Amino acid sequence: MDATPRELSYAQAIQEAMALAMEADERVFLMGEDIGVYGGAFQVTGDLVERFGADRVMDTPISELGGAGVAVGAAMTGMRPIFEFQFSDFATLAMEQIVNQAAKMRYMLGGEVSVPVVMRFPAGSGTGAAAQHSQSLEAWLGHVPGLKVIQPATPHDAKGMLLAAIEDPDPVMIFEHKLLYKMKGPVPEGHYTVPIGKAEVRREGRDVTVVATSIMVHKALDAAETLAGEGIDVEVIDLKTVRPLDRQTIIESVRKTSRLVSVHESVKTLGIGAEISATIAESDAFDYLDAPIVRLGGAETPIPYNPELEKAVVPQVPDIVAAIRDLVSGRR
Amino acid sequence: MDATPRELSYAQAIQEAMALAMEADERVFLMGEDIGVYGGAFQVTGDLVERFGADRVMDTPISELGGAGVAVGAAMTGMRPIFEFQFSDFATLAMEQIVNQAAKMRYMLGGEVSVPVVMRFPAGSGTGAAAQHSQSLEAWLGHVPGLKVIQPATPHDAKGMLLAAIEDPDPVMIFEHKLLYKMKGPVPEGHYTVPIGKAEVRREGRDVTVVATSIMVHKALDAAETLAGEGIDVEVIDLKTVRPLDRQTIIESVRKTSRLVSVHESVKTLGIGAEISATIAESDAFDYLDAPIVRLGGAETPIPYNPELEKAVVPQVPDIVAAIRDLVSGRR
Amino acid sequence: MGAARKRTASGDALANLPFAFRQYDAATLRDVLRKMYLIRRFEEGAEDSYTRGLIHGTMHLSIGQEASAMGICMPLQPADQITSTHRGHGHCIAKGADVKRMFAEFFGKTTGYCKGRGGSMHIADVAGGNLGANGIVGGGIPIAVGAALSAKKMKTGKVVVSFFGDGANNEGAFHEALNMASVWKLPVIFVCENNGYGMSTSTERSTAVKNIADRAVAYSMPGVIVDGNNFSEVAEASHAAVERARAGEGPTLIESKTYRYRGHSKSDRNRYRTKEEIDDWMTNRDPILAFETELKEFGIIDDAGIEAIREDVKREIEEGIEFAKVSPSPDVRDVAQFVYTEEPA
Amino acid sequence: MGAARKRTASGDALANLPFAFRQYDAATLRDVLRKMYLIRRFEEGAEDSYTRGLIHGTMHLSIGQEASAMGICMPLQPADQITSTHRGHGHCIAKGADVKRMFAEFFGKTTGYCKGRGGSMHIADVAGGNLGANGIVGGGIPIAVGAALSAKKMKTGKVVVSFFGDGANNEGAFHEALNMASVWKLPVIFVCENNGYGMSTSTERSTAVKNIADRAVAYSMPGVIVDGNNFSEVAEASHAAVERARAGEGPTLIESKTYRYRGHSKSDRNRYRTKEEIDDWMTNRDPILAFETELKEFGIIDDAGIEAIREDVKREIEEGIEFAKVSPSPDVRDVAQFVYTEEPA
Ligand SMILES: Cc1ncc(C[n+]2csc(CCOP(=O)(O)OP(=O)(O)O)c2C)c(N)n1
Ligand SMILES: Cc1ncc(C[n+]2csc(CCOP(=O)(O)OP(=O)(O)O)c2C)c(N)n1
Ligand SMILES: [Mg+2]
Ligand SMILES: [Mg+2]
Repeated sequence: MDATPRELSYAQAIQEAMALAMEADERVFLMGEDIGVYGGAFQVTGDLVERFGADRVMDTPISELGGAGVAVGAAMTGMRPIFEFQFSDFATLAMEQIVNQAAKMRYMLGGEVSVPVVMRFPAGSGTGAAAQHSQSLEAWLGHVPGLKVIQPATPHDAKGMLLAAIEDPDPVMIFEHKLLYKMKGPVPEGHYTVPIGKAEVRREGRDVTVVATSIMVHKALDAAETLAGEGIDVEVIDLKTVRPLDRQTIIESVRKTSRLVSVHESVKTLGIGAEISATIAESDAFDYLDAPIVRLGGAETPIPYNPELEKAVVPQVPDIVAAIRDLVSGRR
Repeated sequence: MDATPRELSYAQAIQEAMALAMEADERVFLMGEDIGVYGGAFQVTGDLVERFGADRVMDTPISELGGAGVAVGAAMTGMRPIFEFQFSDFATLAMEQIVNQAAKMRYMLGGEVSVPVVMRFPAGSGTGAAAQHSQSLEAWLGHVPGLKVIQPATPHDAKGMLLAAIEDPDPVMIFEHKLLYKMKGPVPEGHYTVPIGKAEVRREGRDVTVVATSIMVHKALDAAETLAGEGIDVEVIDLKTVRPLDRQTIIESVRKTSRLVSVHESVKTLGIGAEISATIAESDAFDYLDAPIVRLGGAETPIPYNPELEKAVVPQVPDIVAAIRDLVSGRR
Repeated sequence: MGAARKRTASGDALANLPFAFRQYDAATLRDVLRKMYLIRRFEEGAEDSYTRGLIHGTMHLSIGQEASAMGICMPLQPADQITSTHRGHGHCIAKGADVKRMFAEFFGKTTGYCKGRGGSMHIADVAGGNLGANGIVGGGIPIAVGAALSAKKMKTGKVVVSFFGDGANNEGAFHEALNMASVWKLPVIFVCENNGYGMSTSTERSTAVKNIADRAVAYSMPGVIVDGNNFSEVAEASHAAVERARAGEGPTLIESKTYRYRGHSKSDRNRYRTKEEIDDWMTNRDPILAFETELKEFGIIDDAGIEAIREDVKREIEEGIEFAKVSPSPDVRDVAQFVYTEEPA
Repeated sequence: MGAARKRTASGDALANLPFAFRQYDAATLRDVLRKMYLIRRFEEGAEDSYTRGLIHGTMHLSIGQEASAMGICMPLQPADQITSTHRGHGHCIAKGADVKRMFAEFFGKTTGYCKGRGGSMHIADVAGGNLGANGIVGGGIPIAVGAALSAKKMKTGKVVVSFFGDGANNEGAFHEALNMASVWKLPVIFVCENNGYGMSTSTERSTAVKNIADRAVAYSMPGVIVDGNNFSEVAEASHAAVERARAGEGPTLIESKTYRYRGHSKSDRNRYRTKEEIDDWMTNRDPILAFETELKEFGIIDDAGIEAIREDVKREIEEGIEFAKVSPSPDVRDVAQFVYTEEPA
């Protein structure tokens, strides 16, 4: 039943998911800054306004708080808005509506409403856009009950998880790494979903488990390739979802490999890696551990403008290789 | 040289620190909603407006984003504002100014400015104020390089750490648990500081280390008292600072006790406890661990209104006692 | 409400009557009085229950502002929606909620509108069109605009009212929401209940314009000022705004000038206003008293009729409190219910 | 700037002259032209360097808006302060920055104003009174109000200018900041450079009023509209606003209507406006051309003088780029420098 292999970019995959959802469900519509004729800052909405019209691909004023609130209100009253932040950094302006309203409304109202809003956050560094346009803030939202928070790493998952998000009755926050937008990969035609809350073993291995998020999945796979040449067999888990966290998949892997490394781009302190370490350290898998749990994450700095500095503050393939090598060789 | 023992409430201790700083330094002033004649929602500023006038105890309009931004701008240009959020939940409205501006300004401008702003956040549940007035959001700000984030647990530390914060050249965020405001304790007269970034062993013990934050320090000490009767010797560390984290004090303690429990009120997933677990799991102390690392934290729910439910979603003394007992007895 | 029928009377006599007395029949007008009493007695009952320790937390009473809530809700159909504020009991009752379930909510019971999860600050009645009070000043304003966007997209013909206070008008959310509502010509009515203070801070000290309604020009929408303690004036403005909204002509900003008798919340020392000011409003400008006087003047009710209403309301309040008392509390094991729509297995 | 001296001329002739020609002497006026060229050539140089891969990231060019930046900064003293935007190169130069250090910043070098940490979007010159461009639309507005609060509290006599775009006027930060500035009568001037679009979104589609300045009434401050491509008009409005601010009379909102020639940033397909529209502005309303024409008309400069300025500016730009090229890059080991004021040991 699978369609012929077909490659789309990550951005195209998202666009296709939105188009399919809008075709299938009149309640679905898009809101965001410059998502219409401009096509979105990263050309994710592209030409959708031409297909669906300005009523369903709505340019908003530059009003993140109000815009997010409008999306929340529309979602509470029967619509299924997909709200695009131009950069995830601007979520800082809308945390009130995301955290106090969208995440808690159903609970505060005793189950009398659902808030089926999807919010999309282009995130991450690597574009030379400096400290206010390069942040990775998924850990914040992962800390908030009532939200679901996902980070698809491939075009396939971007489409499938976005479709799952749109169909989800609760607010789903999607962090999309900007450097992934142009990455191509096989994407089935038509409708399919990839479940929210399920991690995936991208590469099986015996010696060490690497749990990676978003763009780091690819870097971890690259590192695993290198290390395979050295006889180190790395298992790579693509976390996919920050909340609810698929603890079971990680625990099972660590039971097998006895070693754990996590890697993400967001700042290390209080990042997803901390939660992964803590999950294992409090689980039965603790007893299987042969070595300390290593975390790789963003440096404890804002993202600098200078390109060399910018690269230095996020984990790169050689950093991952070195960390795993040290761990497996007992140097850690 | 220490003054005669004298008891003040936590709120009075904060007020005294602000008064001392305003007397000593003309640049220090207060901004916030209803901090003047009303005395602040929790009566922390109390009658300061009568002593210092409305120019130095400034009531702002209900404009958290703008107000925080004004404080940031004033701090960048020579003043030393102390900005009170009425509830920490409203920080959601000002994350832009806190995170994109205050935290990063010095870095983005290559060291050409400092932002000596202090922001105060009455936090936590237990007052029946429901989901939008009861959050504990310190983990978010702890994730942000450029900020310092503190949680004094006693009147003594509230005064001393606030004075340290006011003198600090960088932005310091203070989370004050609302249920602590009326708690009394010895507070020296006059000026003194308690260092930001230093945890304190509040109770020495051999069997297990408990790292607690804010109000949980007192609950942990209560639990330790109970457990002492059962022959379990608990070491209680008051973390005091979320960023920069005093990892050394925790590591040293765990080297000694071989067991670790963390306890905080904020939601468990991606809370401070995760960072504490991860810190030990990646450190040399890992090798000293005799048992999994246990975390106690807030439930994965918004804070409910009903008082029984409200109590159920944050760790209480019996929860701490039970967790430690299980851990020490090997049932975990 | 909504079920207003025109009174029959000769054209001339009618023209001199206040709007409400032209617009509504006697039964409707008596029901308005009853509801204004219901709001006041509800809040007094809640206050009393709070003092007795039956309700915890805090609450914000709208005593003195009843005409505003009632007047605004008059032209609303049951399917129309409102967003409300921390001071939202009156809005909730005016929109048609049952005081039983409101008390039950305040008592933290499963029979409450929010099943004990929300309390006073989140009182709602979604089925009745109240999308909820809000603990965040200004938080409900963009949500109302979103609801109005739904109405427009789904062509339901609904209008949405967003209540907020004078203090809220200095929040960025107010600005952003009003701008979008106007640009998109949405069926929403912004109702600023200006009671002179945001907590302790007077509008003079917080707001750079004299009237909140003066800000309407910044959004190219009508800005209407009404005496919020005059039911008829409020209702008239609301009817006009609702008509405009239903006709697809876009939003209106109504500023309803009123006053709250009680402190801001249960922890207010009332230092920012004088006893004289409070007394003046209570004695000379009480919205219920004023409406009663008018009703009597136009022969719609007599003292006995008023007494009967009061008795009836008293009984309803007592029953409501009793209902709340005997209702069950939620099971602590269900604390995670309603976090998500699909509960984890 | 600031060092403006009145020209000497007979009263009558003066009265008919545009403001700038009454206000400034010939040398100052020639320097204004030089600076407008400096801004334009700086941006062309930056654009060219970007195309050659010498600058990475993105940038927002203000080509076409030079008169606005220059006019506003004329009455400012070196100690006065500005906050700027993502489109902030012109503001930075107009406030007195050295293009060498600006280029160096764009090239990510330690000699840059931000030591390579900030780039175009955070270009600043704190010593020269530029508190920085800002990557957050509207982010600098409350900061400017805070700087003005400092000025008032410390009685420095400084005024602060906050530049922002038309798009920013729909942010909550705009609303909150203008309200506070007015309530507290702070010495701040809000300058909205309305170039017709926030990225691709025209003011008509985003903003519920015709003129941004119409929103000034919502904050009880003067709202002034000027042709932002007419240096003299801009300068005149700025002088008045600065005087008002220094006199303690509070803020002013100036709307400077202008146009940007280039796309929003380096990734703009320009689909939201026509080539004709762009051409019209470039050919018929260019601010530098218009100013040159006036200067010649009033005999302040001739073609040779203009040519000399152009050559001089060209040389300064070339030197600036060269300086940037040969400057050292930061050491990667210093990446954590400047996160805190006191570096961890
Ligand atoms: C965003 C936010 N800021 C502050 C508060 C605290 N607070 C609750 S009500 C209130 C005053 C609101 O004034 P107004 O809007 O005039 O409403 P009123 O209480 O007068 O009905 C304040 C400051 C809040 N709940 N939310
Ligand atoms: C808070 C925020 N939202 C969105 C953006 C993305 N963005 C950058 S510039 C811009 C347009 C700004 O328009 P305007 O204020 O008119 O300034 P102009 O670019 O026209 O100079 C947008 C949407 C941003 N940087 N910050
Ligand atoms: Mg009010
Ligand atoms: Mg613009």
